[in-house]
Amino acid sequence: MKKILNQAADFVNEMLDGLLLAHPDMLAYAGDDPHCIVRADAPVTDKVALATGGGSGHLPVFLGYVGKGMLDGCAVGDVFASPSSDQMYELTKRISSGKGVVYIYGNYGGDVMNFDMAAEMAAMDDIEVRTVLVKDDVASAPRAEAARRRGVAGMVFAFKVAGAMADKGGSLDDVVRVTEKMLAATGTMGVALSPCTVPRAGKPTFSIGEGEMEIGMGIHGEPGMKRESLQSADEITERMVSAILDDLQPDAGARVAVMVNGLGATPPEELYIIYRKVHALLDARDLRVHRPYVGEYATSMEMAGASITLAVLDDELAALLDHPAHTPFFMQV
Amino acid sequence: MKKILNQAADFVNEMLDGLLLAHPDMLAYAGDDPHCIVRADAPVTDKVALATGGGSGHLPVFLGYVGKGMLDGCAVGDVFASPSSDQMYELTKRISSGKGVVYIYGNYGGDVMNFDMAAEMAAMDDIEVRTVLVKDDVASAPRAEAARRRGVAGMVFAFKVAGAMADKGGSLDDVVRVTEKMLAATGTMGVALSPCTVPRAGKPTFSIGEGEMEIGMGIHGEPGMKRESLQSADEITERMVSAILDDLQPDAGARVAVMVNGLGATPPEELYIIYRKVHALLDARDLRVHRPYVGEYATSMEMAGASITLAVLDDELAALLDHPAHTPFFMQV
Amino acid sequence: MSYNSDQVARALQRAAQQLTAEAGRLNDLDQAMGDGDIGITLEKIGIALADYAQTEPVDDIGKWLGKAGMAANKAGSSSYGTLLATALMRAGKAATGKSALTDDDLAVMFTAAAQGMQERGKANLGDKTVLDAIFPAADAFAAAVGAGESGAQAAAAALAAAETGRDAVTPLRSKIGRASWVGERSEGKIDPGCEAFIVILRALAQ
Amino acid sequence: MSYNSDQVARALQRAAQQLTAEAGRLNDLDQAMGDGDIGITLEKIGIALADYAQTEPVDDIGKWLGKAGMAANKAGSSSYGTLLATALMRAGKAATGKSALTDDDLAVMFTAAAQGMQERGKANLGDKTVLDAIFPAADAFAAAVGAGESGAQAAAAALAAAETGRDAVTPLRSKIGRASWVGERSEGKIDPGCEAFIVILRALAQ
Ligand SMILES: Nc1ncnc2c1ncn2[C@@H]1O[C@H](COP(=O)(O)OP(=O)(O)O)[C@@H](O)[C@H]1O
Ligand SMILES: Nc1ncnc2c1ncn2[C@@H]1O[C@H](COP(=O)(O)OP(=O)(O)O)[C@@H](O)[C@H]1O
Ligand SMILES: [Mg+2]
Ligand SMILES: [Mg+2]
Ligand SMILES: [Mg+2]
Ligand SMILES: [Mg+2]
Repeated sequence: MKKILNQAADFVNEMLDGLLLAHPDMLAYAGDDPHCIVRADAPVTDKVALATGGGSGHLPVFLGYVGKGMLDGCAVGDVFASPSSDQMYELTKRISSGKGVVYIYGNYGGDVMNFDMAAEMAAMDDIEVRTVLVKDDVASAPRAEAARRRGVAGMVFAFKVAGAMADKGGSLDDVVRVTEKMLAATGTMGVALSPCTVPRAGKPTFSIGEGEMEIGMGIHGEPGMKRESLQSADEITERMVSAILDDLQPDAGARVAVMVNGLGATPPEELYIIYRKVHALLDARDLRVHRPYVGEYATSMEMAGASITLAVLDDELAALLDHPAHTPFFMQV
Repeated sequence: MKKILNQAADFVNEMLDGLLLAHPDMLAYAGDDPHCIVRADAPVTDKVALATGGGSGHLPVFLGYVGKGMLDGCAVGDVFASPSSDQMYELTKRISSGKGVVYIYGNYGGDVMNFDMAAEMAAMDDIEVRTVLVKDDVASAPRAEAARRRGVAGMVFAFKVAGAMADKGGSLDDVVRVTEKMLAATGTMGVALSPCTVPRAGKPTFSIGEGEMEIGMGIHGEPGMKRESLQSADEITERMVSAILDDLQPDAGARVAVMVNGLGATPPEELYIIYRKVHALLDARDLRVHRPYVGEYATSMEMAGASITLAVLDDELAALLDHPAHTPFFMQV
Repeated sequence: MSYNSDQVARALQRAAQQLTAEAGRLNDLDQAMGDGDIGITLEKIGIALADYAQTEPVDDIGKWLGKAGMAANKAGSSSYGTLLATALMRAGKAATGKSALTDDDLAVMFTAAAQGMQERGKANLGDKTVLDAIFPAADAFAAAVGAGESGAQAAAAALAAAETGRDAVTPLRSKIGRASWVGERSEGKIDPGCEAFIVILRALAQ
Repeated sequence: MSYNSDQVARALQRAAQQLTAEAGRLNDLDQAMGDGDIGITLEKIGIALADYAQTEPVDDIGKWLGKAGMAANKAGSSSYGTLLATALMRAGKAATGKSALTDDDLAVMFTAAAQGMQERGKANLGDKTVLDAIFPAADAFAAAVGAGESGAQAAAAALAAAETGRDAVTPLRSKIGRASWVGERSEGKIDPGCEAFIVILRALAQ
C-alpha cells in the first residue's frame, strides 16, 4: 500500500478535517460526530432537504456535492463502509426544515439497511423521509433484475436534478418525481485497469495482469463482471456506450447528458480520448450531447479506469441539469 | 503500460479532439495545426494576450487554463515535449490584438529555446512579446541558483494573476509586473510515490520500491532530488512546507495562498489529509490561509504523489487571485 | 441448564475476541467476491463489543444485549455489521427482563436473531448469505433442545448445521449484495457472512 | 576531397536512419536522469529527416540544410531536438550558395553548428551537455583538416574527440537542463545528448 496518510484508522477523520478547514464557507459539522456533515447554512428554510451517505473513498462522492443547488447533508462512513443509522438520523434532524427530507444514495446493502433504520427513527420525530435509490450500473444486473443494480456515477445526475428542484422551491413530491425520472433515464458502465487499497486492509482489492481489464466493475474496488484482455480506448468506449444505449433505448434525436468519469488514477487526457469516441458514437446514432461532464466525479481512490454515464433528457431534466450549483467539488453557473 | 488509448502516436491529437468537442463554447483550434489552441473568442479586443505552452500530459496544465480571466492560447507539445517554435509563433499571431503578448511558461530547456525563437519571429511582425518564466520549484535548485529552477504547479497562480490583470484592462507592463511579483512570492515542492509512463515510450519513467518516495520530483515523471523511505502524511507535509517557507521567508501575519496539488493517481482524500497539516503548520507560524486550492492542478498523468505551493500575497495579488475566471478546468466566481 | 449474566457476558466477550482474531481471514473471503471489508467491520465490532461486555454491567440480559447491538451498529455498519447488530437487538428483545437464560430461552432468541436478519436484509434462503447458515443452525438448536439434549449438544448440532448450510451454498452464485455483482465468479467461493457466523457460533459454544 | 549534393543527402539520410535505429538506447539514457524522451524526439526527427532527404531535391546545399533544420524543429522540439535543428540551420547558413562541399567547408560548418548550439542553449562547456562532445569534435576536425589529413581521417579524429569529451563529463554532475535536477544522481551517467551526437557523427563519417 502506497498512500500519503498517517494512521490508517485516522484516514477518514483527518480527510474530513482537511475538507472542512478548506471549505468553512460551504461545509460544517452537524454536531459532535465528524461523520455528519451539512451545508454551512443548514437547515435551509422552506426547502426540501436532501441527504446522502455512504462509504468514504469516492470523493467527490458523496460529501463533495453538499452545497448550494445540490445536497444539504451527508453521512460519511469509513472507507467503502456504510455510516451508521444513528449518524444518518442525526443528520436528518439537523437538515430538516419541515418540508420533508429525501435520501438519495447508492443501492448497497449496508447503506440501505442503515438508511431504512434512520428513516424509521426520523418518522418517530414526525420528519417525513422519502428514499430514492440510485441503481444506474447497467453491468451489475440485467434490466429484468434492475432492482439489484448498484449505484455508481449516475448518482451525481440524481443529486443535481434533485438539488435544482429543491433549490427552486419544489415540493417533496416534485423532488422525488424528478429524481426518479432522471434515474429511470440514466445508465452507467465502467471498466477498471487496476485495483485500489482500503487503508485499513493494506492490500489491493484484487490483482490484475498487465494486459487485462475488468469490465463492469463497481466503485468499491470490487472486481467487475468479467475479466478480459485490455482493449483500445475506442473499443472499450464502444462497448460501454452500446451497453448503456441498449438498456436506455433513447429515441433518435434525443438529448443526452454525458459523464465520462475517471476512477482515480486515470488521467484527464485519457478521459478526453474516451469522450471523443462517445461524442462520435452518439452523433452516429443521431443523439445530441446536451452537457458533457469529463473528469473525476465518483472515484475509488487510486483505482485506474473510467465509467461512462448517459442520461436521456426531456426539457424539465435538461433545465434542472443546467441550474446553477456551488459545492466544494462542483460548480456550475 | 496500462492506459486507455488507441495508438500511442495519436494520444495527444485525440485528447485535443475530445477536449474541443467537450468545450466548443470555450476553446477553438487556432488554425490547421491542432497543437495551437485559443479561447473561442480570440483575439480579445484591447486586451494584453497571454500565451503558454509546453508538453502534454499535465492536464489541467497547460491547455485547461485557456479561457476567460486566464489565458488566451496554448501551444501543445507531444507528451512531456515542447511544442515547436512555429506553433508558438502561429499562436502568437492568432491571439494578439495589438496590446502585446506575454509568454508565461515553465523553465524547461526545450520550451525556452522554442519560445525564444517564436518571440524573435513575432518581433518581425511587430508583435511585442514579453516572457515570464515560471521557476517555482524550490527543490530543483538552491535559492542562489534560482534561475535554474524548474516551473511546476506555481504556474497556475501566475496564470491566474496575469489573466486577472489582463482581464481588468492592465497594460503589458502591468501584466508582466504582477506576474513577476506573484512568482517571486511563490514556492512549490513535491513528492512522488510512483512513476508515470509516456505513451510512446511504453515503460515507466523510473522504478521505485513499495516503501520509497522521491522527494522534490518534477512533473515530467523525472526522478526527484533524493529517494527516501516513505514517511507519514504529516512528516512529508512538514518537510515540504518548511522547505518552501525557508525559501520565501514570509513575515508573521502574512496572507498565504495555498495549493495542494495531486500529481494524478493520488486521491483527493489524501490531498485533504495533507491540507489539514498545511493549515495547522501555517497557523502555528501565524500565517493566514487566503485561498486554499486542493485538487489536481498540474499533473503527470498517472503518477502518484503531491505538491504543495505557497504564495505570499499582498493586497494587489490577493485581489487578482480572487478575480473571477472560467476555463474548462478552472472556475471561480 | 441455566446461564447467568456473567456467563452471557463472557460468551459475548469470547465471540468478540474471536471476530477480532479471525478478521484477516474473513476479510480475504470478502476480498475474493466483495469489497474486502467484512473483516475490517468485524474487527471494529469485535473491539467495541469486547469493550462493552467488559465495562457494561449486566442487569436485564435482554436490554443488555439490545444495547450491545446498538454499540455494534455504531462501530461497524457494513451489511454484515448491520445484520449482526439487528440480530443482537432482536435476541435481546426476546429476552427482555431476564437475569438468567435457559436453553429454551436461547432457542427462542436464536430464531428471533435469524428472523431479524431476514427482515432487515430482505434476502431469501438460497441467496447465499448468512441466512443460509443461521436458519439451519437455529432450527437444529431448537430441535436438539426440544429433544431434551444438553445445551452443549444443541450447540454442537447448531454448529454442524451452520457448516452444512455454508457448504451447501458455496457452489452457488450469490444472488444478493456485493457478491452478486461478480456474477459467476462467486461460484465455488465461501460466503464470508456464513463463515463469520460460524466463527461467532463456535466461540459462543465453547 | 569534395562532396556533391548527392553525397550530402545520403549522409543526412544515414544519420537520420541511425537516430531512428538507436532511439531506444538513447531514450534509456535520458530515462536515467531526465524525462526519457530524447529517443522519442530523435526517432521523430530521424523519420522526418529521412523523408526530407529522400524527397527534397538538393540545389543550394546551404539552403537545403537550413530547411532540413526547420523540418527537424517541427518534428521534435525537445531541448535536444531544438539544438539539433539550430545546428543544421547554422551549418546550412555557413554553406549558403554551395553545390559541393570541401573538407574546409565542412570544418567551418561544424564549428558554426557547435556555436549555434551554444548560443541557443546558453550552456557552458563542462555543464555536461552535447557541447562537451561537439566542441572538441569540431576542433579536432578543423585541426586535422588544417594539418592536411583526409576527410576520413579528420572524421575519425572528430569521433575520437567526441567520445573523449563524452567520457570526460560522465563522472560530473549535470549543471543545466533536466538532468541538473536529479543532482548527484546524474554523476557517473552518460549524457544522452553527447551520445546522440556520437551516433550522428558516426553515421555521417561512414
Ligand atoms: N441482504 C442481505 N441479507 C443477508 N445477508 C446479507 C445481505 N447482504 C449481504 N449479506 C451477508 O453479508 C456478507 C457481506 O458482508 P459485508 O462485507 O459487511 O457487506 P458489504 O461490504 O457489501 O456491505 C455476505 O457474505 C452475506 O453473508
Ligand atoms: N541548454 C542546453 N545546452 C546544450 N545542451 C543541452 C541543453 N539542455 C539540454 N541539453 C542536451 O540535451 C540533452 C537532453 O535532451 P532532451 O531529452 O531533448 O531534453 P529535454 O527532455 O530536457 O527537453 C542533454 O543530454 C544535453 O546533452
Ligand atoms: Mg462494504
Ligand atoms: Mg523532454
Ligand atoms: Mg464487504
Ligand atoms: Mg529529455
